[in-house]
Order: sequence, then structure tokens, then C-alpha cells
Amino acid sequence: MAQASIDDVDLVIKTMAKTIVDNAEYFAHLDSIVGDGDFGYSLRNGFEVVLADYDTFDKSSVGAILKKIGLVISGKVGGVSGPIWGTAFLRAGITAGDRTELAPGDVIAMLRAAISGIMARGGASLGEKTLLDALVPATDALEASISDPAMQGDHAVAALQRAADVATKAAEETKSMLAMRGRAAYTGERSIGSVDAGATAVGVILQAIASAWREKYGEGVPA
Amino acid sequence: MAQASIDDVDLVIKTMAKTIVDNAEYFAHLDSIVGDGDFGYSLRNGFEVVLADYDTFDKSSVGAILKKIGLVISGKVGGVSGPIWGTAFLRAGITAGDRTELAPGDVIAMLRAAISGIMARGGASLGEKTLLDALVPATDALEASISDPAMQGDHAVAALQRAADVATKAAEETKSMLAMRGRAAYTGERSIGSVDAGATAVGVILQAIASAWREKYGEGVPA
Amino acid sequence: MRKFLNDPKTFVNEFLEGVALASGGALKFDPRYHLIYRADMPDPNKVSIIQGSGSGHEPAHTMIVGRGMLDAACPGDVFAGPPVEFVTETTKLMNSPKGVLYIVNNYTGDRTAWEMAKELMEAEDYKIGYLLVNDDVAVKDSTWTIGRRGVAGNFFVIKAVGAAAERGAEMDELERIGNKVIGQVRTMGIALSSCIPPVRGTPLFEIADGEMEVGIGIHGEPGRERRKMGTADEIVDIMLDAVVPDLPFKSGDEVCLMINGLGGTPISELYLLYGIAHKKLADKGIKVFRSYVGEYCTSLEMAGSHLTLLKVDDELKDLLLAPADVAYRVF
Amino acid sequence: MRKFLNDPKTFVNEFLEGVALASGGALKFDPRYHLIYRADMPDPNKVSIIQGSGSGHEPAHTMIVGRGMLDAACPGDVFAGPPVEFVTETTKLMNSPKGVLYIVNNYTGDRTAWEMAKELMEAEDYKIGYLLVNDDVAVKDSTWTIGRRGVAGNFFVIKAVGAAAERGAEMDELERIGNKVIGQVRTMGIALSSCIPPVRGTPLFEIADGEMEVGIGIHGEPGRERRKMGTADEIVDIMLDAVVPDLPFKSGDEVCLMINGLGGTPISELYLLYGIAHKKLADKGIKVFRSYVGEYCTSLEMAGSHLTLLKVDDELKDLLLAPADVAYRVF
Ligand SMILES: Nc1ncnc2c1ncn2[C@@H]1O[C@H](COP(=O)(O)OP(=O)(O)O)[C@@H](O)[C@H]1O
Ligand SMILES: Nc1ncnc2c1ncn2[C@@H]1O[C@H](COP(=O)(O)OP(=O)(O)O)[C@@H](O)[C@H]1O
Ligand SMILES: [Mg+2]
Ligand SMILES: [Mg+2]
Ligand SMILES: [Mg+2]
Ligand SMILES: [Mg+2]
Repeated sequence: MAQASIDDVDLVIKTMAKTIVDNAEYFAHLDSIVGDGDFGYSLRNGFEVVLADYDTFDKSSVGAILKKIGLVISGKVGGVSGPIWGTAFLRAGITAGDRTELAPGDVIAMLRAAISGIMARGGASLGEKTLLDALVPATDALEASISDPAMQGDHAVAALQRAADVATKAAEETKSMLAMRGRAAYTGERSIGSVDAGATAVGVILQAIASAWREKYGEGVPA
Repeated sequence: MAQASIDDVDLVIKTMAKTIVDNAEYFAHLDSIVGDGDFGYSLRNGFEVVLADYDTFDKSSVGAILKKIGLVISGKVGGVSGPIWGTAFLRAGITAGDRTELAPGDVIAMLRAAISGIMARGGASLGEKTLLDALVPATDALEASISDPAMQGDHAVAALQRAADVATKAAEETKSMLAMRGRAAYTGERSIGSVDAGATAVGVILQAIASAWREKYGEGVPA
Repeated sequence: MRKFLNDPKTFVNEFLEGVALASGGALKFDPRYHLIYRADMPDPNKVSIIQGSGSGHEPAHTMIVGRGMLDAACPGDVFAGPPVEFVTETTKLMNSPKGVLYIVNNYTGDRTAWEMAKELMEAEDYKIGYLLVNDDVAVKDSTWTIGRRGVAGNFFVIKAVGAAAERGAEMDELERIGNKVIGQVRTMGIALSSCIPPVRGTPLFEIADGEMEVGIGIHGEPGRERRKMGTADEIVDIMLDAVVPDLPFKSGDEVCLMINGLGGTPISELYLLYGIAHKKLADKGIKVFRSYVGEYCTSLEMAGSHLTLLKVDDELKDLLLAPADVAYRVF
Repeated sequence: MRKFLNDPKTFVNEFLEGVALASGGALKFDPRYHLIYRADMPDPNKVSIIQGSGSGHEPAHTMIVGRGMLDAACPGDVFAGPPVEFVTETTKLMNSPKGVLYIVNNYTGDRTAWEMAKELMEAEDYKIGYLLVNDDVAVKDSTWTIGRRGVAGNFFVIKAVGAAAERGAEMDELERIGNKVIGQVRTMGIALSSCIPPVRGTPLFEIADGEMEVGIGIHGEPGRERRKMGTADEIVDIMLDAVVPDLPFKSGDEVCLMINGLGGTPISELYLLYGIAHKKLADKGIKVFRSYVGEYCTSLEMAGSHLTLLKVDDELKDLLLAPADVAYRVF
């Protein structure tokens, strides 16, 4: 597996931001079923700024980029999503530090830092019907792929796709969960039967990143 | 043609009151098309009291009965209908005075007094899409029947039916009129195309009275 | 039915009882005449001021009974003026040697009731004053309609006259002040939805999503025109274009600007309209002396708004700022 | 969409500008942070009090900025707590040597924003006080939810603390008073319709005619139970049965009774509920000290109501009756 460069970070961030802006209504709709319907719109408020200002960010290191994004998101996004997504980027950025290249292990460490940041900020654990229920299994899958020789294609195209597919499936599985965090939690039993908006968003974003990655680096070695 | 007695007045009043109470929703519905939808309910407020208290009214003369009804109606009915219907009964009652029997000519005089009372109180003339547009032609028809030998059956059963039919038809014809009085007038051109609630009510009430009359006195001489 | 109700027939008396109970003794209630009145009135040194239109326009008029406003209100049923008996009984109860002032909104039903009552009471030597409110420019005056309706501008008439009455003004003085306000106040309304009279239980009419009713009345009467829904900017233009040239309001004038909610429109939207109207008036050189944003005269749960302008001078400013206490309050 | 709107994205800033323009200079507005603040604040002799939950609950909280209430409000978008930056910037602007008091409604989004801001500001040596409002008994406290929501009871917290701050009380005193109110206030809500967030343009959920949502939240979150529509008497029983035993409120207690409208319910219906509740409380030996009927904390145009009880003693009575001036007013 190769190293990821600042250029790759650009691609991931822009793909993510564009996906969020494009899917704002869809995500908000999901949040309206048992939540309050603001999720996609809130997130869009922040990622629109990221998209618009990205070229002016300090790109001297991965850490600089991600910390800046964390500040924009927690500054501009309201609701529970601002602090949670903002914290995730901040922690990932702190972990990346002044690196300008990321090894696969760095990416995993950054994701783990983001996850524990989210847990600390929002107090949620796995199985409580939040975005963690997609993000954690996807990170586990990515980590497993890294140490799996069958997945060692160029640039981890297949590994990323695998992680995205795990996220999508895990998001679907939040359907049967009882919401225990966020506004959806107020509905108790009635939250069962619909997917979590945040988890679904994680799946959709990872799929978009996996596609963009494949477009850039071609098909990986099939699993 | 025979004289009408206090007993006959009882029948007419009770039939009228019952018809208004039974048709309150229908009349209110008609008023809601271009008016404000209160007409039937307002009228019911008064005629319910008439029905409930009728047996306690002073029945020493036709005038006493009708003036009392006029007071109840203008006292209990809100909107434009209270003053208008109240005035009609008051004026008819004043015209009847202390008679205990009414000749056909007396009935016509009472109706004419009611009509000019309504016109004085509400300022409306014929053709302005109000209850006058049914009441006036019905009164004209009744007056014509009285002097028409072909209609001289017992107790004016046919004459009354003819008046009711004229009212019903005239009410239907208010459809093409532009409302110039009451709340319906605010809608201007848009009042054209639906019947006037008050005129329709006059038709429905007269039909009920004609039926009750026929039930009491049998078929009249056919025209 | 989407309403907090026990029985539509007792609706008016049940909410009026709530108003009286909420007042901590300041207001009394007589269910026979839908009557809410100040417990400390009548006062021989004060003209009594009373009103009663249809119910369904709350806080008008039953929730603006109190010091510096109305002394009593005797509304009819929802959207029906009061029966004459309500008015005569209220007049007797509130009688003062200085007289009883009727403030009447210009509707056939209201006028016939109040004018009949005035005749009856004057025949018994009561001293009755009379003001007729007709601020709605949506209705063109003509020889055959009864003329402009009284709508949200009624609030200003009561406020000014109520303040003056509290200071002991005589009847003719109150009529002068009231007619001054009536001469200088104009209103135009737009509705986005219908309303549900309790006795009826279903909407009085329908406004499709994407449409609006221009020149709406406050009894669910349709307005003069159904139009495609506009932006807030366009809607304020429609309202100002109807109101401003009518008086006309001119550059250099000082005004009260009221954005009245019809019952179902959130106050956030009313403030949004307010901001737009305030700026457009400033562009015309018309200065807002004071703002009035909220529900003053509603049509049950109708979504919509009236824009009302009142031209003010020093006399009216003073009366409008005078203290008043009514059931309708925040603190 | 049935709304007075130009663009859903600028909705909050447009109505806030209206609030500022309507204030005649008493309030200022900074669109960058959805910020409404008193022009005469900060004052070095007064703790500054600020709040910001989601928008869509007006008059809470932007229309209750003023003397004796909030010094500033910085809401988020409709139904979303404010971004952290709004809070930190508002704190800097309103900083006083006596400190800045945050009054926060208990929602994850609000709490994370205000708690992050508190950490950030304290790291820069600002003096920050903190009150968490959680009066909604519809949500049972548990180890895994964040606990009860803050709803209409928030008004009483701000009123009491605001009055004390105006008299110069120190931060710890304000926190004591605020927590006393929070400890004694309880709310339960019922909705009859949904609401339409401007960005969405359609109702957030559906309540069929003939049904009601018991335990509704103020963000359109469904409540705990959908039931067949009841009479007003039955509904008041449901609300009192949830609220009264919770504190519990007991015979001999004196209370403030608030009937809060959720935005689309006519005030006549609110007074009808008030009357019923007042009488049922009297039957339980609970005496109403003061009534609060109207819109205090809404959910856009939702039809529905909250019933709030606050147990009062002499200290709270005095603070509740102290004068206050806010944008949300009648006269
Ligand atoms: N405490 C929490 N920790 C982690 N994620 C959470 C938490 N609460 C909610 N979420 C996630 O955020 C999403 C909702 O976000 P958003 O709508 O912005 O929050 P709010 O509940 O304030 O409206 C949920 O679908 C869920 O995935
Ligand atoms: N000025 C008037 N003179 C005579 N009849 C009238 C007048 N105005 C209205 N009406 C009649 O009264 C009916 C409406 O009565 P009602 O609903 O009680 O009045 P409102 O217009 O006050 O709501 C109309 O259908 C019409 O027949
Ligand atoms: Mg949400
Ligand atoms: Mg009518
Ligand atoms: Mg009417
Ligand atoms: Mg939210």
C-alpha cells in the first residue's frame, strides 16, 4: 500500500464536502423520520464553507488542513453535529500532526482518534443508533484490509471500497436499533424500524470517497 | 278562503323553528361558500329558544306572539340575521296587533310590513342577493293567489304551495346575482355562481310550512 | 377536529371563563351575555368603553379589557356580532354618568346590533357615544356595500380612546380622538390558509399550497383576489401599495407600523414582514414611531397577516404610550 | 409553502433584522452570529445573561432579549442549536467583570455547543456561569438519554434570573436562583398538528385529524404516544396527571400556571385550557399565584399546548413581578 499525499487528502475532503452538500435534503429527510429533520442542512452549512474556502486553507500539513476543517465545522454547524463532526476532524488533525504523507497505519490512528473524540463529546457508545454504528465497523474493516495480503492492491482501492460497503450495510442495520442519543432518542420504541441518519450519511460519504479513489487510482487487486 | 287562527299561527311558527333548527348546518354551509358560514347556526340560537319557550309565550293575540318572537330573535341571534329577522317579526306583530284571527289580506299586510322592516334595517333592495329576493316574490305570488278564483280552495293549501315554489325557484335564481349586502358582498364578482343562503332558507322554510299546512287541511283545489 | 374543545356550543363561554380566572380578580364574567368586564368599573368619573364583535378574533376584544383599554366586551358567537340583548345588558351594567362609548367594527351584523341597542338605550335616557372603525382598504367604499371593514386598526382606536378615558376625558373629546385615529389608520391583509370555526369543524374554505388570498377578511370571508403565492418582499409591496396611497401616507409622516398575525402564522414570520416593511417605508421617507408585531386581531388559526399604518402626531403618541393592563400580556 | 419567506436560508437573519428594527434602537443585530443584543449592554455592574437554542421557538429566545430578561440571544438555524462560534463571539461581546451566564436548554446539540464554548472561554479566563433547563416531564430521566428537555419553563428561569441580575446580583446568587426555578418547574405538552421547517417546506410529520401526540417535543420530535383526540377536559387531565405528581405539587402550594401555545393554536383555546386547569388545580388545593397564557415557546406553526407549573415562594414572586421590557409585547 502506498502513502497518501496532501493531494489525496484534498480529494477525500472535497469529495466528502460535495457529497454532503448534494445529499443535504436526503440526510435531512432521514433525520425527520424520528429526529427533527435538520441533520443534512446543518452539516451543509459547514461543508459549504469548507468547499468555498478550501483553496485558501493552510496546506502545509495534513494536521493543519484537518484542524482548520474541525474549526470551520464546529464554528458553523449547529445542532449536535457541529461539535461532534468538528471534534472528529480536530482529533484526526492532532493525530496527523505535521505529516505531509500518511501511511495506512496513520489513517487508522486518525480514524480511531476521531471515533474516541466523538464518543467523548457526545457520550455515545456502539449500538446506540448513531453514526458510530457505521464509522466503527468501517474503520475495523479498513484496518483488517491493511493487514490482509489479498487486499494489498495499489493505493488500497479495494480496501476502501470494502470499508464503504461495510458502512453501508452497518447503516442499514441501525434500522433494528433503539435510538439512545440525539433527538431521535425521545421517541423511544418508535425509533425502531428506520435507519439512523448519521450512520447512513457515513455510508454514503464513504461510497463517494471509494468511487473517487477508484477513478483516480484505477481498480485495485480484487479481494 | 278561511281565516287563520292562533292554532294555525302555532303550527306555522313551530314548523318554521323546527325547520331552522334541523337545517342549521345546511344553511351555514351555504353561507360558507362566499359568506362566513355562521348563518344557520346564528338563526338556530334564537329559534331553539323559540321552540323551547313557545308554550310559555303570551298567546292572547297574534301580535303578542310575533312581537315576543321578534324580541327573542333580536335578543339571541347575532350577526346580521338577529336584527333583520327580529325586525321582521316585530313589524309583522305590530301589523297583526291584537287580532286573534287573520284574514288572507291580513297575512299579506304582515308580510309586507316584515319586508319593509328588513329593508329599513339592512338597507337592501331587491336584486342584491339577500333573503328579500325569495321573500318578496313569494309574497307577491301569495297575494296574486288570493285574488285568483282558481286558487280559492279550502284554507289556501294550493296558494301556500305556490308561494313556496316561487320562493324556491327565486332562491335558485339568486345564483346569477352579485352579492351586495352582508359579508358575501366583500367577495364581489366571486359571489356569482352560488345561491344566497338567506334566500334559500326562505324557500326551505316556506316548503315546510306548505307541507305542514297540507297535512292539516288536506289537498287544496288544484290550480 | 384539531381544537382544544369540550363542546363547540360552549366554546365562547368556556374560554371567557378562562380569561376571568386568569385575571386574578381584575376581570369578571357573566356567561349570559358572553360578558367580560373590569371588576373596578363602572366609575362615575370615567366614560365606560365597550365593544363586541364576533368571537374568533382573540385577543380582540375580550382579552383587551382592562385599565386604559376596554371596560367590557360582549362578543357574539364565533364570527357573529352579538345579539342586541348582550349589548343592552352590558350597557346597563357599565353605565356611567359620563356615558358609555360603543366602539363598533363596520360590519352589517355588528352595526345593526349596536345601532339598535343605541336607540333602545337612548330611549331610556342613557348617554351613548359611538365610533365606527373601518380601516380595511381591501374593500372599496361604494354606495351599495356597507363600506370598509374594521380590522386590526381597531386596536389603536381602543388604545387612544382608552388612555384618554382613563384620564377623565368627556364623551365628545373621546369621540374626537377616536375619529381622529379612524381617519388616519389603514389596513390591508393577506391570508395563506383558511380557518376552522368550532361549530363547523372543517375549514371554511381552501387556499391551495402556492396560493394566497389578497384582501382577506377576518371572518374567513374570501378576499378580493386569489393570487400565486409571492415572496415576502412581493407581499409587503402588495400591502404597502394598497395602504400607503390610500390615506395617503407621505414622506415626513411618522407612523405606527403594525404587522398583525391572523392566528396561524409564527411570530418569526411577522417580524420578517416587519423588517421588510420598515425598510420600504424608510425608503419612502416615512418614519416608524413605534412597532406593533404580533397577534392583535386574528381569524382563529388562519395563517396570514395584516399590515396596518397609523399616522401619529404628538397627541396620539402620548396616548399610545400611556400605560395599560389587559389579559393579553407576557409577564 | 405556506410561509411569509424570501429564502429559507436567510429566514433567521431576516426575522432577526425585523426584531432589531422594531426595537427603536433598544436592540442591535449582528447577522454573522444570528445575534440580537441589548444596545445598552454589557454593563460592568451586571452579569450578562445569554441564550441560544434552535430558532423556530419564537418568541423564545430572540424576542425576550431586553431589560430584566436576556442580554443577548444567538440562536442556531431552525431547530438546530447554535454553532460554537456564535456562542464564543456573543460571550466576548457581552463580557462583563461580573461574568456571563449561559442559560442552556437540555438538548445534546445545545449542550455540546455551550459546553464547548464554556471550556474555550474559561481557558481564556472569562467568568462563565451555567444553568441547564430541563422541565419537560414527558421524557423520563434515564442513564442513557441526556434527560429531560428544556421547554416552556425556560421563560421562568430567565424571568427570575434576569430580574435578579438587573438588581446587581452576583453570579453564584443567579445560579442559585436559576437552579431553584429549575428545581420547581415542570411541563407537559400535547400537539394536534405538525409544523413546517422553512428549509424543508413540508410538514415534519403527520398527525391525522382525530389524533393527538402526547408528550410532544418543541422541534417536531414525535412525542411518546399517539392517542385518539380527547376533549379539552381529558387533555388537561393528561397534562396535570403528568406534571402534578412529578414534583410533586401539593395541596397548599402556590404556583404559576402557564398554558403555552405551540404556534398554531388560537389564544382562545389556550384560555379555555387555562380555565379548566385552574379549576382542577383549585380542586387539588393548589392555588394559582399568576397566570401565563399565550405563546412563550413555540414550534413554528404547530397546533398544541404545553402546561407548565412553577411552585413559587416570596422570593420568586417578587422576581416574577419585577418589571421587564422585551421585543415581545402588546403596547
Ligand atoms: N450523542 C451522540 N453521539 C454521536 N452521534 C450522535 C449523537 N446524537 C446524535 N448523533 C448522530 O447525529 C445525527 C443527528 O444529528 P443532528 O440532526 O445534527 O442532531 P440533533 O439530534 O441535534 O438534531 C444522528 O442521526 C446520529 O447519527
Ligand atoms: N343587509 C341585508 N339585508 C337583508 N338581508 C341580508 C343583508 N345582509 C345579509 N342578508 C341576508 O343574510 C344572510 C346572511 O346572514 P348572516 O350569516 O347571519 O349574516 P352575516 O353577513 O353577518 O354573516 C344572507 O344570505 C342574506 O340573505
Ligand atoms: Mg436532527
Ligand atoms: Mg354569515
Ligand atoms: Mg356572520
Ligand atoms: Mg436538531
